Amino acid sequence: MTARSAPSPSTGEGRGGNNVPPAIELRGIDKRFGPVHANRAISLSVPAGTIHGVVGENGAGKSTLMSILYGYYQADAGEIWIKGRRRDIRSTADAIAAGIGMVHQHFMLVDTFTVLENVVLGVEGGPLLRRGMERARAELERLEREYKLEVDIDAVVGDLAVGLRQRIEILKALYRGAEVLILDEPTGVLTPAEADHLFRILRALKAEGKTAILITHKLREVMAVTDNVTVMRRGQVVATVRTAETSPAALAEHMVGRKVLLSVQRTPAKPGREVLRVEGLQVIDGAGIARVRDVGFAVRAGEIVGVAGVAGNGQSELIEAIAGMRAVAAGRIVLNGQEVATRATHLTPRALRDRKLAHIPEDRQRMGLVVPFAAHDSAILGQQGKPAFNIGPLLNQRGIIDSCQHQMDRYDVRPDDPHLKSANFSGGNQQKIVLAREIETDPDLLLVGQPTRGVDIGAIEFIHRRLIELRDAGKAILLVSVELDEILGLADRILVMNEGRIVGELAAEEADEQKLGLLMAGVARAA
Amino acid sequence: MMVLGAGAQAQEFVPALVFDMGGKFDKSFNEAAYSGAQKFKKDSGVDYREFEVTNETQREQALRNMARRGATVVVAIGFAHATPLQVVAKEFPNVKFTIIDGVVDLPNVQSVLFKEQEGSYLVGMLAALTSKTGKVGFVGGMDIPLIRAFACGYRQGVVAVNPKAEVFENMTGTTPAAWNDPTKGGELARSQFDRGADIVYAAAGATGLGVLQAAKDLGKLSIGVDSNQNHLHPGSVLTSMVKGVDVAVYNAFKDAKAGTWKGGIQNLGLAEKAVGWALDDNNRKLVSAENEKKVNDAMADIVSGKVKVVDYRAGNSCPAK
Amino acid sequence: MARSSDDVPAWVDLALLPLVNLLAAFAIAAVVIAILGENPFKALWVLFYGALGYGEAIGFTLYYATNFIFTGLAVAVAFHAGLFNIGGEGQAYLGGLGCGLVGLALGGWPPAIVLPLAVLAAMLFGAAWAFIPGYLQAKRGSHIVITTIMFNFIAAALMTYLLVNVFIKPGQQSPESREFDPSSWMPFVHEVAARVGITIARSPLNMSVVVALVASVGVWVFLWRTRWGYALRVVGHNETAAVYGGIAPVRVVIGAMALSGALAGLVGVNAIMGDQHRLILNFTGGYGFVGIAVALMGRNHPVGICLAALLFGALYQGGAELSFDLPRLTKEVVVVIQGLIILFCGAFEGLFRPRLLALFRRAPAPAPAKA
Amino acid sequence: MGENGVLLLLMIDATVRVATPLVLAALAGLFAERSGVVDIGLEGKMLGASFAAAAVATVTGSPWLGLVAAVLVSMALSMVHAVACVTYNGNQVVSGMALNILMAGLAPTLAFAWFSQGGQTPMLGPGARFAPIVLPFAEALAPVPVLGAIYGRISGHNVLVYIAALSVPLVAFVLYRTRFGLRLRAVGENPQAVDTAGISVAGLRYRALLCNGVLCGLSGAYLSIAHGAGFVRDMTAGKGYLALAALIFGKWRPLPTLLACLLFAFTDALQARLQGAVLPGLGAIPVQAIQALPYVLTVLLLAGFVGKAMAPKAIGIPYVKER
Ligand SMILES: Nc1ncnc2c1ncn2[C@@H]1O[C@H](COP(=O)(O)OP(=O)(O)OP(=O)(O)O)[C@@H](O)[C@H]1O
Ligand SMILES: Nc1ncnc2c1ncn2[C@@H]1O[C@H](COP(=O)(O)OP(=O)(O)OP(=O)(O)O)[C@@H](O)[C@H]1O
Ligand SMILES: [Mg+2]
Ligand SMILES: [Mg+2]
Repeated sequence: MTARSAPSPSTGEGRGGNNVPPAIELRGIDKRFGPVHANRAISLSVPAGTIHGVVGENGAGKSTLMSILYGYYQADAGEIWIKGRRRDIRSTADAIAAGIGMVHQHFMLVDTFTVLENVVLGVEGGPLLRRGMERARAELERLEREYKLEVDIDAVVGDLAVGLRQRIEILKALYRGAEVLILDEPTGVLTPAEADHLFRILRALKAEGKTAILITHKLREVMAVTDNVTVMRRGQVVATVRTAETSPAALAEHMVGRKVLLSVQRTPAKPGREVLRVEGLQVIDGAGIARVRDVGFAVRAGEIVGVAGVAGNGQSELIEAIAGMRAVAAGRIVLNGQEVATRATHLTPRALRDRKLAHIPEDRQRMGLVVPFAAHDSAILGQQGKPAFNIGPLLNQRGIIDSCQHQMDRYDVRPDDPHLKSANFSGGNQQKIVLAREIETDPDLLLVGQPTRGVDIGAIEFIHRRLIELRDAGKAILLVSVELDEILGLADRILVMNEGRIVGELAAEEADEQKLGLLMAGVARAA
Repeated sequence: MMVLGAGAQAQEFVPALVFDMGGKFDKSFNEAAYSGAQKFKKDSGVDYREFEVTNETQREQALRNMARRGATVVVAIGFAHATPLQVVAKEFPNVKFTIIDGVVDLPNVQSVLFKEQEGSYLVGMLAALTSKTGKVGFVGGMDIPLIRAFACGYRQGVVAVNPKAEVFENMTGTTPAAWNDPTKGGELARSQFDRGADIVYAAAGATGLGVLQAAKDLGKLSIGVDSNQNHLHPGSVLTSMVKGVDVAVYNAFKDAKAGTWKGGIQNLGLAEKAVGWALDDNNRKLVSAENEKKVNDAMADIVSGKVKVVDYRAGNSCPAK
Repeated sequence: MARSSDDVPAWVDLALLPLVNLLAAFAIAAVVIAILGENPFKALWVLFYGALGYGEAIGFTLYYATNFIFTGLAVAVAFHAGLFNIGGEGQAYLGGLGCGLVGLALGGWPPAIVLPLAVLAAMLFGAAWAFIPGYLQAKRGSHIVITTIMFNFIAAALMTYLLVNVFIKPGQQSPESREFDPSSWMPFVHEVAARVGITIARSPLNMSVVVALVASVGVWVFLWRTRWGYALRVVGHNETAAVYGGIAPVRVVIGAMALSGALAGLVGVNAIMGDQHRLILNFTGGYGFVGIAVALMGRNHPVGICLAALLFGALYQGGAELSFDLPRLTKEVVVVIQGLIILFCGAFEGLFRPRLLALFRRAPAPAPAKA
Repeated sequence: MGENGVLLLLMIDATVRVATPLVLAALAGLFAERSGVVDIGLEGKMLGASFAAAAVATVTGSPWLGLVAAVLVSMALSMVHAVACVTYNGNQVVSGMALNILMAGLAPTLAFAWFSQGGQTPMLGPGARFAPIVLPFAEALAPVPVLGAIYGRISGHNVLVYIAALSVPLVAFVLYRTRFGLRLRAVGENPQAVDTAGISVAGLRYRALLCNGVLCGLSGAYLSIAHGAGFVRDMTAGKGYLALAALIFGKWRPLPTLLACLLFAFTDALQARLQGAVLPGLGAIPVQAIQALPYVLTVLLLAGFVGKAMAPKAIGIPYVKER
């Protein structure tokens, strides 16, 4: 089943005759984390001046492999060849010196620093900051212009939106003169427009003869920008193919080892009674900035209402306000016909849960789980007071573990061990744990934020199916996502948010990517 | 471990010493006890057992261990031993106990109290006689009755010489660290010097070292306590209020060995030469013959009963404010 | 036990490793002792025998261990809520005041009434003393480390004032209260045992040790088997997740500190009602500070805390015997040995860990972690 | 200048003297904690240093050699902390506590073994400790009103006071204006970011702890060979903890930390002068109430004005890449 059409990782070939040696060649890379065998004898060759895709389900070992190349982890066995020379990469400093740059899946930025400080960290150019910083500023401004990577150099990173933070990561790599740029799931946090912008940059780099390795779960992107693509599964390379000679369906099958439905099948919605009503809602954040402004809409039973928008336009605050986690500055929220939040009073998250609200948060690590807890303990977060999980004053330990085991089996969580630490599950599986927990409360209203961020296709298919099932069971769902595919595939009605306001509402049938894109960018305004 | 039974006691003479929390090298009354015991060891050739208490629970344990392991006479330093000794002394009626600074009313206990106020009165007088500013200071370790008695005697002495004199009084702290904080002691002394005092009396254990040092550094005078501390900074320590803990320990051991040890309460003062003021080569130049005479006269008056020095502890109040 | 590594037998992690570390500490201590001119083997034997060799020694060891269990649990509970309570010392002091007041006021009453009241008062006073820093942390963001340090000092000042000016027995120079009526004493274990016909050596060990064990089990149940403990741990690990999960961090923080203070306050029961039977100065003797090391060495788990408390109790008692029998090993040397043990068993825990774990990891297949 | 003015100047003087060891120790803690390593062991390191300083100054008669010894000992202790916490990922609080307890025992033990004076060193003579330095023109300016008095107060401290005063801007400069400072601030916030930027996290933390050792050594030396004249057991008397509190109070920044130290020192000086004060109508205030004043005041200030202290984000967490 391994389709090895083009660039073979075998040696020799790349160096024969007048051929340029591959920019990167990995041979027999092996890596274990305690009992986890993350990479098994991986060989991979990336020709110079190409964009190379790496795909694979969650936990396949993609990030690990790239971190080894970047010197962050040390391989247990194997060799790294760069431009035809074997290199010992013992630290990230070695990798940087070898011309490798990496944009990590979880950004490696110091939140309290300015953009400039983050970029120069490690390449300050002298023991005193002043001179180096001035030079860096000039150089950075040049890079920003050249690649259209605008960010305010003096902004504090903690205040910036994720899309901007990614630009900083790319700037960091470029500033260090990277010849090979590794991007680990860069588009997970970007809007389509931002993603397109990123790809333009990648193509520009390629035109300069630079090489890029792109890890992503989005096959569309693989097809659009890469020259070759490697598929990983369970720590192994299962295929390396020329992009031009493959299809999304074929890649997906390689990834999960079976056929995958890439789009969701669904019947038209049959909206029932109104479950959620939001009127004139205003939310102000800690810094006193209004993040949600005069927002009003309703969600009915049996329908999915999607909220589209570029990340950081108030969607998160909107969801958190409805979930009772943020104060309401003006307006009101009505749940099941009962007023639950106004400026004067608002129910606590706990009381809202008692009123059949469930919430799948957009950031599972920060909110959805308690990372160091055993899975079964994370699986009752928010439900710790539920009678089924308590016997008198005590927690019903057996019941909790059984329930978690049951959910793991039903939602195909792997490994299906409730005793394992939550941190030890891959992103997709963590998401399934949260999903299972929230859906199984049998809510009237389900708030869903970025349900498939960083989740592999197999899991996405599953999650989407569950959401549709839930809708069909007569639940009201409010879905926030920056993935237009997802919104278009799932939502029955679509609201578009821009700078805290709802700038448009479209029925599913009339929506398409272009219309949404314009609304999201704030250029158009729909009735 | 516990082979020493009652039988062994009869033949062997085993003196023992239990120190208070500050430890045997506190430059103060524990150390005085230590030097008394050392002197006894040197003079008699008999070694003694010792233990330094490090927490409250150990007091009773230490006293009992000493008794059980064959001590003939056990000297306990510090008032805090009174309550545990009350228990242990009853358990071992054949063992002789001496407590310094505390009272236990049992036949086999000898309670040695000192009239610190009398010695303090004399150094107070000397301070007032020597002071050029009419302002003198007192730095105590902790605000407890014992230290108040020092302070009160001192004040009485000062006022007796100069009724208009001002006495600054500071306590170091409220935790055991108060007895071991020379830095703070130095600062308190300096604060008093800043306010015009030119002589400061320290009754604060090792904290007092800082007081003496500060006086030395600023060219002022200090008064030491418990042991003769005149030698620490010759020419800067005006005098020391000596308290004969060393003598008491020495005597307890010696009497017990000689069979002349007696239970009961001893309240030792100037008359018994158990407290007093120190005059030696180190401070000779600081004390004029006239002042020396005045102080010695007062001493005679106190001994004769002509002058009464009030003990703060008797009525929880001090006549001199 | 939630904390053991996923892939080695629990006994390696929880028993073998600490033992190896303990041996390393003793090895260094032996060098120090040899330098001071004593026979290290003899010294270690005296230390060991003096701590556990005979009835009375065991009694003292357990008495000290009781104090450490209380302060260790106190630190651990706060720690699980993400709070670093350095104020155990002050809270214990106040706890002693609380039960002391009961002892003074209700002296003649039946023990069945006085003792529970004393325990309650100790917990209440300790809790109150921790409540204020907890409240300030939760509501005002005042850093708990500073406020609890400050509250230790304030407690010392308050107690000195009360003992010197209020409770002091008239005509006495020692700043201590009168003795409580014997009916209000926490019964000694040797007395209780004697009542049922068992003779054990006399020591300050009193029924507070039972309170300590009950508290240990209680803390375990509370933290890992109740929804309130669950809420507390969630707040400690991730406040955002707590808010998301319907938990109010403010209440949890205040509650956790109050509970922590209540546990520390129980030191008062052991020391005041159980041993001294009167209010005195400094009966806390640093137990509050050592409790930090006890909790962290015990990995903030009641079982670990009890074991660590036992170790420290043994060091306190054995150390006293050491300086008793080998005069060259002063009380300071004993402190050095204690420091070494904390250093090796606590801080250098990782020194042998990877090697030891590697040794045992190979053998069994990665078994699913057991609770 | 009236008598009150003079008293105020004298109190400022006292404040400076008491604040000096706190400032040095708090800045030492700043290096450690900014790098992400909790340092509750300031007390122990200070104690070790003050012993080393006094011992060497006694033997050699030179305060400078004493100072060097103090710094070396303190650095060595910092390295123990570093090995435990950085290399072996040990618990930072336990390591610090262990150092505190170890030194509380070791310093007097060594002192006893060395000098046989009961766990303390002999009192140092004038040549063996740092004497006050009279700044140039202090005498000449003395007659000038106000200015002379103020300058006279600035003059006349020992060298460590001036070092402490200079160390605040110096540390601020290092922290905010140098490469090392930038990396230090980064590693305490996000060690992964530092690591992926090609900088060794462990290397940085080791260097931070070396700086920590130097400053802590100065602080300890101040106690025994500058302000005091010899080592006495437990002579730090909680100053390490107080310095830590000042560091937190100052939100891990040099200047606010200095102010916190000055505040602690000032309230301390104040309480010394307030003891025995009589409140009209209430009579004499109990000494203990006045002694507790600095602590109460600190709590009130903390609750009233200071607001939430944001610690370096990575503090206390060992940096482990592979779980
Ligand atoms: N630092 C680590 N310590 C222990 N195990 C790890 C570590 N990093 C990754 N793993 C484990 O190694 C395996 C591979 O993880 P990796 O992050 O490389 O997967 P991935 O392909 O990048 O997945 P995803 O698509 O979710 O990002 C997973 O089982 C993961 O849990
Ligand atoms: N339905 C719920 N949803 C989310 N959290 C809950 C729920 N019920 C209880 N909890 C959480 O579990 C913990 C214990 O719940 P329980 O209802 O027993 O509290 P309680 O007995 O009312 O006590 P209190 O409200 O004073 O904390 C609380 O901290 C609460 O935050
Ligand atoms: Mg990954
Ligand atoms: Mg309830």
